[in-house]
Formats: sequence, structure tokens, C-alpha cells
Amino acid sequence: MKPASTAAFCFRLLRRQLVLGLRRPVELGNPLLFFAMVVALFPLGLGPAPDTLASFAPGILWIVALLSNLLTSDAVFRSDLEDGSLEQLLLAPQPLYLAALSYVFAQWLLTGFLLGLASPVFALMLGLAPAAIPALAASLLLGTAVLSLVGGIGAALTVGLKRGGMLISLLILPFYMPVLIFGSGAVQAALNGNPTGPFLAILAAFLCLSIALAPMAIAAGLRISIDT
Amino acid sequence: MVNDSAPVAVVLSASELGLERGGRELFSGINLQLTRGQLVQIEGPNGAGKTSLLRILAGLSRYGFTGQVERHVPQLFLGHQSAVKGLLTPRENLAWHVAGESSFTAAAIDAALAAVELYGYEDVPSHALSAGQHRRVNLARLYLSQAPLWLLDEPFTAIDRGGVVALEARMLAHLEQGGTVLLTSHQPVAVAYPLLRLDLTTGQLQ
Amino acid sequence: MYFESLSAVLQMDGHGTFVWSAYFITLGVIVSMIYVPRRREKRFLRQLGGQIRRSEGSNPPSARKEV
Amino acid sequence: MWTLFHKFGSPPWLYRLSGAILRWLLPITLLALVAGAVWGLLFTPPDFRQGNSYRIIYIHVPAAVVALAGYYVMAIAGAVSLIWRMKMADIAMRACAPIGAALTFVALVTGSIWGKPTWGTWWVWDARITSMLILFFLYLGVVALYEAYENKALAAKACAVLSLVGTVNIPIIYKSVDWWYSLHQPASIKFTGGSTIDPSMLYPLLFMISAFYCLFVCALLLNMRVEILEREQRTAWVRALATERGGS
Repeated sequence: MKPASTAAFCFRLLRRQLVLGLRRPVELGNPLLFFAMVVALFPLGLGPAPDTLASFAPGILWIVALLSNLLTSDAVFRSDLEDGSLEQLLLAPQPLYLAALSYVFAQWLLTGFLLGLASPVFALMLGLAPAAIPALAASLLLGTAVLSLVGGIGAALTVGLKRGGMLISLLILPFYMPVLIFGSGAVQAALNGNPTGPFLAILAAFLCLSIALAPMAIAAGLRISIDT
Repeated sequence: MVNDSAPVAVVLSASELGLERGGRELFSGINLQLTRGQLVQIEGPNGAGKTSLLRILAGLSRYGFTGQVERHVPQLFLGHQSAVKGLLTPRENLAWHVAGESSFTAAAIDAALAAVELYGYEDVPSHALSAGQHRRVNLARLYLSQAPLWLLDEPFTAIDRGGVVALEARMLAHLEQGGTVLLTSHQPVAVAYPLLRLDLTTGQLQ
Repeated sequence: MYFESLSAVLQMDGHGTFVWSAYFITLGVIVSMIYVPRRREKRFLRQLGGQIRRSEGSNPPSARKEV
Repeated sequence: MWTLFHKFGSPPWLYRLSGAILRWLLPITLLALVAGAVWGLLFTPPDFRQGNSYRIIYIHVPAAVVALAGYYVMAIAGAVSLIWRMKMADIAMRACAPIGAALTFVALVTGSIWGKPTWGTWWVWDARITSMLILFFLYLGVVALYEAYENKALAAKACAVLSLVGTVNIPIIYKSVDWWYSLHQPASIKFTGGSTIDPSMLYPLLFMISAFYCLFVCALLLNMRVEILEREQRTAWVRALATERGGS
């Protein structure tokens, strides 16, 4: 018998990760709950004046999405390392590049994708103009995918460390900045009535670049982390 | 040692392996050539580097050691941890295993789980199982896998007497089919088969 | 020489504080960049030398009891 | 070529070579730094808009340029360490991070001091300063990751991966920040207009940049020497050196 074909293997990994996520519905809701709570902090800190909130809304929503993604990135590989699945994954004959991509894709579907879909609700809470909401959702869907890929690199590099939680934010937050700039830029442009296409195109370009390169770095990081 | 044997039969070869940890030399000058149908036990006191050697041979450790390792056939590595997800059932754990083996049929998985005495537990969430049963789920892979080379790290840990006997029988069957088994164990291995010992302190295979 | 007097050099038309503090901070960083590794190297060699002498158990040339 | 490559992998050879280089490079560097500072402080005309405060450029720009170049040196050393598994590349990479962080710190502090008389405030979210701040974070990230690993051989590999990721990202970050700044800020307070700088101000600047490059090399070699000794402390040549030099 031959090992599973690469496509079948990736599909199997994706399915496994999704089932694992869906069997813990509460944990699935946690990033969304975090998002809602932090959004609720801003009116308390900045004052409830609708004008102020609306003008800060693009930045606030994007920063909160970024933080929520950061918090979930840490866990992508951790449970697999703890129960020994990760070392089995590294021994698989299929390319680790695609396996890493499957893991990150599953993580994005369970966090960034849901966040993008739920973001219009939070946007309305902050008084963002309805015209900017499609741009917000689209930029979040594209941008969080980049964030998940980059976050995966940090997760892979720190998964073997006992106290990786704080470190991962130090490592990858600088890499999040371009996504933040163009993501909130897209929403801002929509608010000002400018075309959002260029911003989304740049985010899509970031996504292509990170799909091409990030899994390589994740694979290298995992090989280092498993080598204790 | 087995230089006269046919090269086809070599499943794993290692030359001049050495490992240093924290400034202390664990082992050095290990030369190893495993052929089909060999049963080899790595011996050495605690902290001698048995697990480290096994991980180097498996390809999990890539940095920090000296020497060369070549694997010529697919391998099955079972480590200290059982790689069982508590949220998945034993059946799912085996069907969606991350090691990239071929897709097993439901019947094959059920047979393997029955062989490790988990008949009737196929669809119970694994977190309801004991640590020993997790080990058994992991050992079920020995009945499913077609890999000729087995690298087993402490396979007898946390399983009961009956499980040990069954595992030894499975190893014997594998060896007789031309498979190779390399293992670390603190227990004596009671398999009716010639056992080679690799002493880490001397680096000699006897 | 662009400036006419020492006080003009120090004052730099009112910007002296900024210019000179920037240069002195830089000086401090550069000095520590050079000094810290040199001191670490010396200290390391001294410690290792002491360790070797202790482990060899050789007596100092003048075998006198130190107080 | 390959013999030279292998020689660089030999710790005692590199230790002796670095000693020989430092013996003349270190005095020259210090002399050049002093000469460049005197040239910039005393023998250049003041800027017609900023007066004398612009003299900070002679440390701000060289520190920033070399700090950025240092990141690439670190990434190249990291790539060598990952591909050829050369121990000395690990050491060079490890030595780059604190030096780069120190130079970035200098660039940030001097930029901030320069900002006070120029813009009337200590900190401006200017594109260059923001980019420098991000570079500072990147360097600190490498240092933090290295310190977090107990096994230093693995720490070096992890840092190598991180610095390579950074290499791909730095141009993107710089371009993004540039663009972000131009969007949010009219280009009215742009200064140090690159090519329009007068030769009498440009030459000391170029001189200072070269002096800072030499400083980087010196600090790199000095740091590498310590790392070499610490990693090789069980070998005969380090022990001989210790009995000879540290024995008295």
C-alpha cells in the first residue's frame, strides 16, 4: 500500500482540524466574544459620542480583529505538539508545506472567516456608515487570512517553548502592520467615497505572497520546534 | 558489520552518529546498518540518549548531531506520546491520522482496534478512555501500517500484561514477514526471535 | 572651522543642547558597544583560567597561605 | 573558494583572524568616528532652514542606514546557518541582533532629539521614524526568541527563520508605512531631501556612514569572539588560551 495522495492527505487534515474545532463550539465563539468585548471597551474609554466613535471605527475594528487573531494563532499547533501528533505530522511523506497550509486554512475558517462574517454587527455598534460595511467585511476576510498565515509562523517558532504566549506577539506584531495599514485604509476609503478596489487588491497580493512563503517558514519553524 | 549483505535488504543506515547535549557527550561513533528481519534493542542507562538516538534515526532531530542517517523504506515511529486526540473517537483518530499513511478501510480499522482489545470502544470519544487505552489506540497503527521499518520508543509503557503479550506477538509476525523493529525498552523483550542489542556507551551492536 | 568661538560651538544658535545631547548619547552607546564584549571576553577567559587551575589542583608558584 | 569557506567554519582560525583585524580596524574606526563628528559639527555650514540642529544628521542617518543593513547581514548569516549548518554563521547572526538594536536605538533617540527643534515635538509619527521603530521591534523580537530557547543551537535556527521572514517583510513594511504617512500627512514637513543635499554636507555624511559600517564590523567581531569562546570552552585551544591569558 502506498501513502495517501497529497490531495487526500490535505483534505483529511483539513477535515480533522475542522471537526476538532467544531466539537468545541464554545472555543469557536471565544474570538468573537473577545471581539465584542473589546469593541465595547472603546465607547467606555473614548466616550459615547457617535461622531468620535464613527471616525475611529475603521481603526478600532481592524486593531481588535488583529488582536483576536493574534490570541488564536498561538494555539494552532500547541495541542498537536503536546499529544505527539505534531511529530507524526512531520514524519508524513507528504510535503509539510501543504500540511502547514491546511492547518492554517482550517484555523482561518474557524476564526478570521467567522469574524469577517460577523463584523457588520460590530461595525453598526460603533456607528460605522453602512456604505463602508462591505469594504470592512471584504478587507477582514482577505486580511485575516494573511494574519493567520503570518501568525502561523510565530506559532511554529514558539510552540516548543513553555512560555510562548507573550513572545509570539512580540515576534509577529511588526509583520501585521502592513495588513493593518491597508485593511483600515480600505474601510477609510469607503467612508470617504473613494474606490476600495486598490486596497483589496494589495491585500490580495499580500495573501498570495504569504501563501507562497509563509508555509515554508512554518514548516522550518515546526522542524526546529520538534527537535528538542 | 553487515557489509556482506545485499544492499537491497538495508532499510536504514547511519554512520558516525554523535550527540552532545549541554556540553556533555551523550554518544559518539555510532555506526548502524539495519536490514530486513532484524530486531534491535537500544540499551543504555537513563539519560544515555536512547530516545534522542531514535529521534535522530527517525528524522525528527535534524540539528545538533553529527553524522549521517539514510532511510531507505517507509517507517512507522511511535513515540512517548500517543498522538491521540481526546475530541476524536479512536476510529477517527486512526482514519484521520496525521502520519500520511494510506486511507484505511473502516473494516481494517475495526479489526485493528479489536486486536488491541478496544472492540466496542470505536465510537467513544477518546477523552473518556484511560491513558493505557490511548496507548492501545496508538498501537493499533502497528496492525494497520504497511511500513517495513518500525521505530518504537518504550512501546511497553502503560499497557497491561495481556497487551504486552499481544504486542510481542505482533512484533514477531512483523519480523517474520521481513520487517525490521528497532526499539528502546526498560523491560526485557520476550520475543522468540534473535535479539540484537545496541549498547550506546560502546556503540557496539551485539 | 565654521564657528568663531567655543561658546558659539557649544550654543549652536540655541540648538546646542539638542545637538550635543544627541552626540553624547551616541558616544555612550558606541563606547558600550565596544567595551561590553571586550570586558565579557576578558572576564570569561579569567574565569575559565581559574576553573582550569582549580581543577588541575596546581599550587600557585609561591605556595603561600593567603589571608 | 571552498577552502576559505571551510576556514570560516573553524572557530580558532576565525578567533585569531578577528583578533588580527581588530588590532588595526578598531583604532581606525574610532579615529574615523571622531574625525567625522568633528567635521560634521565644526566644519560644515549650517542648514539654511534648520540652522545647526541638522548636524544630528551625521549620527542619525549613519546609525539608521547601518541598522537596516545589519538586519540583512543577520538574515544572510541566518540563511547560511540554515542551509550549510555552519556554526560560525549561528554566532554571527546572534552577534548582529544586539548591535542592530543598539544602532536602531541611536537612530530613534537622535531622531527624536532632532524632532524637538525641527517640529517642536519629541515624537512625530513620521514614516522614517515609524519604520525605525518597527525595525527596533524586529531586532528585539530576534533577541527575545533567542533567549527563550534553552538549546542555543536551535535558538539560532529559529532566529534564522525569523530574520529571513523579516527580510521579506521589511521592504513591504517600509513601503506600507511610507504610503500610510503620505496618505495621512501632507508632504509639507518633508526634510533631508536626499539628492538636493549640498556636497559640503554630503561628504562628511558619507564619511560618517562608512565609519559606522566599520563600527558595525568591529562590534560584530568583538561579540563573535565572546560567543566563540563560550561555545568552544571545552576545546583544547580555548583552555590553552585561558591558562595563558586568564592565568595571571
